[in-house]
Amino acid sequence: MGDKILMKGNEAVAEAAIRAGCRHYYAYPITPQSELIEYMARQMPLAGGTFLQAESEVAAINMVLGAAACGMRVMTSSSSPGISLKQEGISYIAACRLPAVIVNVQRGGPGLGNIAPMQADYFQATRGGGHGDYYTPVLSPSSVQEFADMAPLAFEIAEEYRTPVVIFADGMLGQMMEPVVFPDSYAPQKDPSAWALGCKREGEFCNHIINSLFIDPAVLDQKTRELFAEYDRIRQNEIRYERYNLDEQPSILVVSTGTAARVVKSAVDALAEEGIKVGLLRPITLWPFPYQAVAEAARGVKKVLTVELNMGQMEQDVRLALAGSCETAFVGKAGGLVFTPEELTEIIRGYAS
Amino acid sequence: MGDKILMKGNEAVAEAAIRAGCRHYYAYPITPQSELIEYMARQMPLAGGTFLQAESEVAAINMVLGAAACGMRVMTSSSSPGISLKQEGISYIAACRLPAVIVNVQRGGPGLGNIAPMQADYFQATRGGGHGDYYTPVLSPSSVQEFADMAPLAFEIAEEYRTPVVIFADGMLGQMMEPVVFPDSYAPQKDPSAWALGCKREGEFCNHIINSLFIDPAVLDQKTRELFAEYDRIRQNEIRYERYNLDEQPSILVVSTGTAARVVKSAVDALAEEGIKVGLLRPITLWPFPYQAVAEAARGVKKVLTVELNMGQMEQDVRLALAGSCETAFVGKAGGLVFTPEELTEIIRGYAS
Amino acid sequence: MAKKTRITIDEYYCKGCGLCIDACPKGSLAFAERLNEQGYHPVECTDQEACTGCSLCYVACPDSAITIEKE
Amino acid sequence: MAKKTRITIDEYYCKGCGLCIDACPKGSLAFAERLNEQGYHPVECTDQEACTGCSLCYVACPDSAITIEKE
Amino acid sequence: MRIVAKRTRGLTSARLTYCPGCLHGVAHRLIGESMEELGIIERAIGIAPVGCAVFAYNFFSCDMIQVPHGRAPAVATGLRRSRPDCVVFTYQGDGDLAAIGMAETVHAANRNENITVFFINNAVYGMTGGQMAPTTLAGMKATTAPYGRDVEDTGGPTRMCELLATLEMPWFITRVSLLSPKDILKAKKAVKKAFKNNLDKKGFQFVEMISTCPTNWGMDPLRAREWAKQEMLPVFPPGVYKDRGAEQEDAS
Amino acid sequence: MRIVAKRTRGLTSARLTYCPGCLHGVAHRLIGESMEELGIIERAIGIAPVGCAVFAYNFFSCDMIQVPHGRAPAVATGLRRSRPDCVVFTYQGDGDLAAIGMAETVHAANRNENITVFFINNAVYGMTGGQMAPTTLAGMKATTAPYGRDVEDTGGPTRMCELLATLEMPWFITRVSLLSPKDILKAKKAVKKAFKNNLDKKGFQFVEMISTCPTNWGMDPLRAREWAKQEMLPVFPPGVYKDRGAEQEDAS
Amino acid sequence: MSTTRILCAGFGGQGALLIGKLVAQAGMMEGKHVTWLPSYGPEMRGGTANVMTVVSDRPVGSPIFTKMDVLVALNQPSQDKFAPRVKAGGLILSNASLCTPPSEKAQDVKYISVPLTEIAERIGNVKAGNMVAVGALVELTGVVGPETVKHDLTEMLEKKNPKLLEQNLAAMDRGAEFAREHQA
Amino acid sequence: MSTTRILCAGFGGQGALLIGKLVAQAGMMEGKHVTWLPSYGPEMRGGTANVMTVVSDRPVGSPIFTKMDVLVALNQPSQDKFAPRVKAGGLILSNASLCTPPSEKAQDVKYISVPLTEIAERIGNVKAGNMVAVGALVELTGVVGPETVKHDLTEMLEKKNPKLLEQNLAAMDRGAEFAREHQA
Ligand SMILES: Cc1ncc(C[n+]2csc(CCOP(=O)(O)OP(=O)(O)O)c2C)c(N)n1
Ligand SMILES: Cc1ncc(C[n+]2csc(CCOP(=O)(O)OP(=O)(O)O)c2C)c(N)n1
Ligand code: SF4
Ligand code: SF4
Ligand code: SF4
Ligand code: SF4
Ligand code: SF4
Ligand code: SF4
Ligand SMILES: [Mg+2]
Ligand SMILES: [Mg+2]
Repeated sequence: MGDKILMKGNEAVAEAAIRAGCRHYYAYPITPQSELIEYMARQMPLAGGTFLQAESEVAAINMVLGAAACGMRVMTSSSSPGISLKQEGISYIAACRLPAVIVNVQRGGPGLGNIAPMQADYFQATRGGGHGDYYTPVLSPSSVQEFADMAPLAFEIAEEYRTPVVIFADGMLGQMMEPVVFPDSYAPQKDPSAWALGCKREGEFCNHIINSLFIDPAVLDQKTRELFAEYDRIRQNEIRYERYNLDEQPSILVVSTGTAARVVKSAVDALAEEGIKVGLLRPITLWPFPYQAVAEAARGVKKVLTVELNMGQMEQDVRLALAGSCETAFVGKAGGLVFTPEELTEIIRGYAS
Repeated sequence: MGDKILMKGNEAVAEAAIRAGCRHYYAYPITPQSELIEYMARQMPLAGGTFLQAESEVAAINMVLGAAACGMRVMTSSSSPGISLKQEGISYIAACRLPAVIVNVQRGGPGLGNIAPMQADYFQATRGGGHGDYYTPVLSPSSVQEFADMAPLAFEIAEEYRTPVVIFADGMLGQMMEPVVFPDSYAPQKDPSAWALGCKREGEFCNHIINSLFIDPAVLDQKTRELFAEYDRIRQNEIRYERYNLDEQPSILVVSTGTAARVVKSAVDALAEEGIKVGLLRPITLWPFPYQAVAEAARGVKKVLTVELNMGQMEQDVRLALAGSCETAFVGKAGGLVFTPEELTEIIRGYAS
Repeated sequence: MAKKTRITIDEYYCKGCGLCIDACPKGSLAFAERLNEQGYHPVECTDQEACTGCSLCYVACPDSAITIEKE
Repeated sequence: MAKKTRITIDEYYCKGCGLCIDACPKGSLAFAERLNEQGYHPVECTDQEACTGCSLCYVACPDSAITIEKE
Repeated sequence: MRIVAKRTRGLTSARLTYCPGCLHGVAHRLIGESMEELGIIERAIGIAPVGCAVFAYNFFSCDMIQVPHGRAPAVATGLRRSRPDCVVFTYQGDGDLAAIGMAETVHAANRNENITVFFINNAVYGMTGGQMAPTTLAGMKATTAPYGRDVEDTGGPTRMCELLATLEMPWFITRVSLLSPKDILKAKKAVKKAFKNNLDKKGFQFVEMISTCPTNWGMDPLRAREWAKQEMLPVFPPGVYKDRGAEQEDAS
Repeated sequence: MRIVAKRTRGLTSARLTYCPGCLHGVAHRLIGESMEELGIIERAIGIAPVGCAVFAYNFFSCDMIQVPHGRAPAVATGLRRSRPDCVVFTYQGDGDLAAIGMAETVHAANRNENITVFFINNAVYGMTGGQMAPTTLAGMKATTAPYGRDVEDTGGPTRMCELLATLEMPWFITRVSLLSPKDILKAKKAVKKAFKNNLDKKGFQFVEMISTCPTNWGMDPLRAREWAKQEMLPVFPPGVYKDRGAEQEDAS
Repeated sequence: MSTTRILCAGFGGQGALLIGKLVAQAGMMEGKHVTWLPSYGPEMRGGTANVMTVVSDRPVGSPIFTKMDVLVALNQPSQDKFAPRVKAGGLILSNASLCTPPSEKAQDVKYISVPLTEIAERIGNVKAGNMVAVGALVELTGVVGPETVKHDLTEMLEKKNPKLLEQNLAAMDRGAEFAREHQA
Repeated sequence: MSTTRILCAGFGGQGALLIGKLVAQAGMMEGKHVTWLPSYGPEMRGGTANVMTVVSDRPVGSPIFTKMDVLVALNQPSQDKFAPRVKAGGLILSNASLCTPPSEKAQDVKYISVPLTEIAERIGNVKAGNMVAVGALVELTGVVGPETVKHDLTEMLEKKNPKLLEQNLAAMDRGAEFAREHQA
């Protein structure tokens, strides 16, 4: 383990990606993500990798498609409006069964919105915002350390299941500094030579083809079912979440992720001091969502609160998890407002009494 | 009422839009939507309106943004990959509170997929596929007549609530011919002059500004809450669905929409002849989803089946509607395969027994 | 004595577009009466003797249906 | 006798960029000591007499802070 | 006393949000003045881009719309075809117009859409903090070209006037400088002519303005202007690149 | 008997899906032959566009990828920067390259990306059934220009070679015709040169090929070729528009 | 409940789609429920085109079907591909000019081979083969009245092309005659 | 539970962000949990910049806060805006060179006005005002040890700019001295 370094989330995730072997990065500037692209601009050439500022987000995601098709560890990053522009490309990458990592440092929306931290791209990220039947694993960090750790994790998942993976951050995680420690070693890349382009050998019979066009519906149906079989495998192996203050029976369960969950933790601690037992279940993978973990954590509680920095999106997953087994309520802020611990403490206290 | 005319869905919806006063149309060709753009190319100039083939779907949706900002009845159309490219623009139009109509003649996906009919853009359409907190009303036709009727309806909803509206069709509805009757008159356009651009009068104090940038999170929060207040109004007034064979207590409830629901009807009829009572609830608005109607229709049934032409998307809304009050199952086909009535009859029979 | 050449048109590929017929300076090519499995009248060489092996038909053919051999 | 002119710099708009000072052929403009509410040293006219009303300062000013009047 | 120069009615009373000495403000004034002088404030519709000028909807006193990054020419197309009686203009930075918006720019020009495009070239992404723009000069540093722009890797500075002038249809394409009062007075003429042409329904007007970004260039406003004169003008020479009006006159 | 001409190994044995007499097939053969002759089938990566050539991944015997409509140059950028040892080419129609893909085309050219772009100009959207393309001629009918293309409203035919040649960086820009055996033989040289330049890491190679669309033009293959000779070649004159290799030779 | 599912298929350009459309149009005029769904897209390129038409007394559920009552096969590949999907009691109307009768005939399926091209040639319009098929189809199935089809054709062509109309009507009649004479 | 929330604010260029960063860095070195969150984006243009720093014994929940223990106000608008949000028992450290003391002082809030610019000028680097503030801040709050900050500064500047390092260390000392002498 190295030393602790005080770093911005945007820079920490970039550094971690490079350390994890990412050598191809294509992106377009956008606030509050720009430190990420700028860090890559400085460091990637020093690591011998490719940094290129694309002419647009659409071009960037298609450059990613190209590099991914060659089996490279490739990353792109953007923020909400830019991520919307990448949806066609993400759908292609998913359909072509290619590994790639996409970082969304979310800002306020819809429209141009603002540059404050938000979680309003939850549906887009977790329900395959592009067209067609697909999902992408979605990793939601809650600290700069976790943000950094998710770069290697995202590559591992991307390669294991040949899928694009989304890191679901926000302006606050991108802009804030916290101490980070980088591990000494990273899992090696999975060998892509069985399918990647540019791997054809002299005299080899078969060329490699990357394609998402399957004109015969029966074939596309089959391909889709293969894709969904991988999704089942992801559901089995990759669901991640944190349980906080859940060991004793709480009266209220809060489900919250990312930046919002941090504030919830402060509130949970404050309420604990008042003797009010509130537990937090923090989904770390938003897709696949920890349905079962939420349902289990909800056993015996009076109410399940979903706290989000939006008008209510993850709360649908919470309701799907509970299937009516428990009362639920939603607590949210829109527009890039972030709860203060005091506010949230008061709100939760209101539900507890 | 006029005569019955045998028309393709793509042409019928275009004709209906023109009759309903749509005078601005911008789009980019894509199968299986192209007859729509081609019909507009022929007819719009004759109606004295603007037809323009944009250089891309991104350009098209932004031309729509411009025309909508001037208070014009404006439409665009595309198919799945093209709709993905429009997501940033749709998010802007929603955030700017502008009326516009977007037709998605869905095809098989993800990626380039194929051009067969599919319903795999359900999540994208119903969960605001673009970034940020917003929804769009989504109308799902099941016949060429209904497809045509939805053009004026979409404009009315768009104008009443100042929101983009999505018509959620598919390749089959676009390509098939059925008899259509056009009504003699259409609801007039709502006067947009209070907010539209180009309406400033000499000496008027205030210029009109269309904008979605609200740098202060508190202001964006406020704007978002105003938007969501309109969504509440839409939920109150605009939920539409069809109940089929639901008057007597069925043993199985099927929830299905669009092209899939047509096939379900054939199966329901076939099963009725066998004495098996199956009811169909067909959501016509997919957002807002008829949660309550589904819950009511499910009372007393053994099982609720959701039948979709995808790997399971609307089924989440069905589960949200039921909140665990009834057992559910999902029946789907991917890749653009369409159930035959016989297949579906057999599947449903299996659940009934 | 003329050099011997052989020209073969692979009916599997031929779509009966006629571009090779137009290209041939010797008029050695013509449509067959029959339809091939794609529903086209394939081209045949009606005069192997006249053919000089100039390859213009090959150059014109969009479906790479033509093979030309020389002695 | 010189034509009378008056030049006014609206401190609300001025950002102390100095482009007007550079533009003035008469050297009539200079930064004030104080900061305005935006935190800039606004420009002042130090020599209304010398000013010819040529308007070059106005032309240079990116913040449209300058008004020029003539008799 | 009679007023000979004062803040134009074409601008609102809002304080501009640009950095001190940023020439965006000069471009604003020229546009505002031209609208006022032509009497079109009431029939102009302006488009604010994404870029430092994103708040332009607060600054111009005509009707305004803020649009997605790079898509101003497409939105302008929708506007002008909806309201042919209005004068539609876009105000765009180099990132907006020449990077993400390249396709929209070329195609609106090719359609000779009856709109005026004001293109503020400051060789950098100002708003987002100094990243490389398509117009960034060879060797020039930017936060995403920290070792200086390597034209072999990232391309040369895009010259939009030259590129668009190869198209047959666009009406008027010109590049002006905002780097001295004299240049500004010339620029004013181009701005006004461009608006006038739109009033006469001539089609696509393109006015590129060579500007500065003191903040991201790390220079004070005066030095920035000098630097731009020395470094930018040779790469982006001012001039008229296409003028179908003049061509027609020549021919007659 | 020795074979003097036969189906190239650069193509697979799959039957092409193009209409009878469609010159897409000729373009395919030239590319396949050139790959075979240069011995690069094993190190070439081709990009199939969206368009009639969408199935090209089944036709070229090198590694292939099918990509989103218009984005081939961006994907090619990712490919060639990942595998500098490979020869990367795109195969694109006029809708793909000049409409939706305009920005990607211009920027890849400006970056002088080491890729070869084959641009098949048939003045129409073939695949989707005959809609207007950026290259559709003035007055020419298309399903979305049913009354003939009105250049005042929809713009003039986009000349990509001319447009790209204004950029400083791209290496080789040429337009060839596929409209007669003689032209095809010339075109072959351009194709091969373009590949060769990529092998030599010279950068961006652009080969526009004037082609036909008998189906959507409603003509038989021969008439289509004649029509294209008469109508298209004057608007899209074949020739070399930029050749930095030759420039360097000239200079030396 | 009477529902007729008709599949017409052939090479592009043989006019299979129009056969279906005329039947659907006539069905509609006779107050029936009808749907018409063509194959579309890139498979068209050089391949075969087909169309599924349903004419029914009640609203049509799926316009797509896998088994059909009637197959109109204008070429061999179409006959090969679709003949096995014709229901018992159904009908195959094939183009004698381009199809050879199937070696194994399904038990309960009528097979009639009409020399469409020859008949059309005799009328003086080689392209009217599909109209010959319409005449035969209507005669053999009664799915719609021949007069309704003729009425529609007349409305469509009367002004635009009276000569073509005349040929088409004649083609229908010859098709019907041939069918009557050669009923299997 | 000891948590200190510090807000530093001033005009862009006054170095408010660095004050927070040095404190956070030192806190980290001392094994504390720290967060540092700047204001960012277009509001920066010509406006004020501010940064929220939290130093705590336990993991930091929200790095955003509305009420703070310490305000370092480098200019008047910052003081005006944030002074009301300082908690009872808290501290306002303001830039005497640019701020006038608030007319209504909150009861339980210490207010100390340090002539940052003047002190910095005396040291020979007018830009070191923020370092004077760091010295005073650390002296008054003890949130981190001055030696830790100095150690970090030394690591940062020793090689790159020893002259600047010397000035910065002196500025910190002068700030601390001033604070000791003028404690409210
Ligand atoms: C889709 C999208 N991508 C990126 C951004 C972020 N962004 C905002 S402004 C800008 C560039 C501004 O540069 P330029 O157009 O040159 O204008 P300037 O600020 O220099 O005047 C970018 C990339 C965005 N808002 N939306
Ligand atoms: C994003 C997207 N938009 C539109 C389409 C539909 N589309 C497929 S091919 C094509 C145009 C093809 O024309 P061209 O590029 O000229 O190629 P050609 O078929 O003429 O060879 C279009 C618009 C698509 N598949 N994806
Ligand atoms: S090789 Fe030459 S002569 Fe022989 S058939 Fe071909 S074109 Fe004719
Ligand atoms: S050119 Fe080729 S495809 Fe065309 S007719 Fe001749 S052999 Fe057949
Ligand atoms: S008007 Fe002319 S002389 Fe007077 S202050 Fe301005 S620049 Fe100087
Ligand atoms: S040019 Fe304008 S903003 Fe700049 S200093 Fe002068 S008056 Fe102030
Ligand atoms: S960042 Fe640059 S372009 Fe933007 S306002 Fe500041 S100086 Fe002007
Ligand atoms: S549609 Fe046109 S371009 Fe496409 S294959 Fe057919 S002839 Fe060729
Ligand atoms: Mg710029
Ligand atoms: Mg084309």
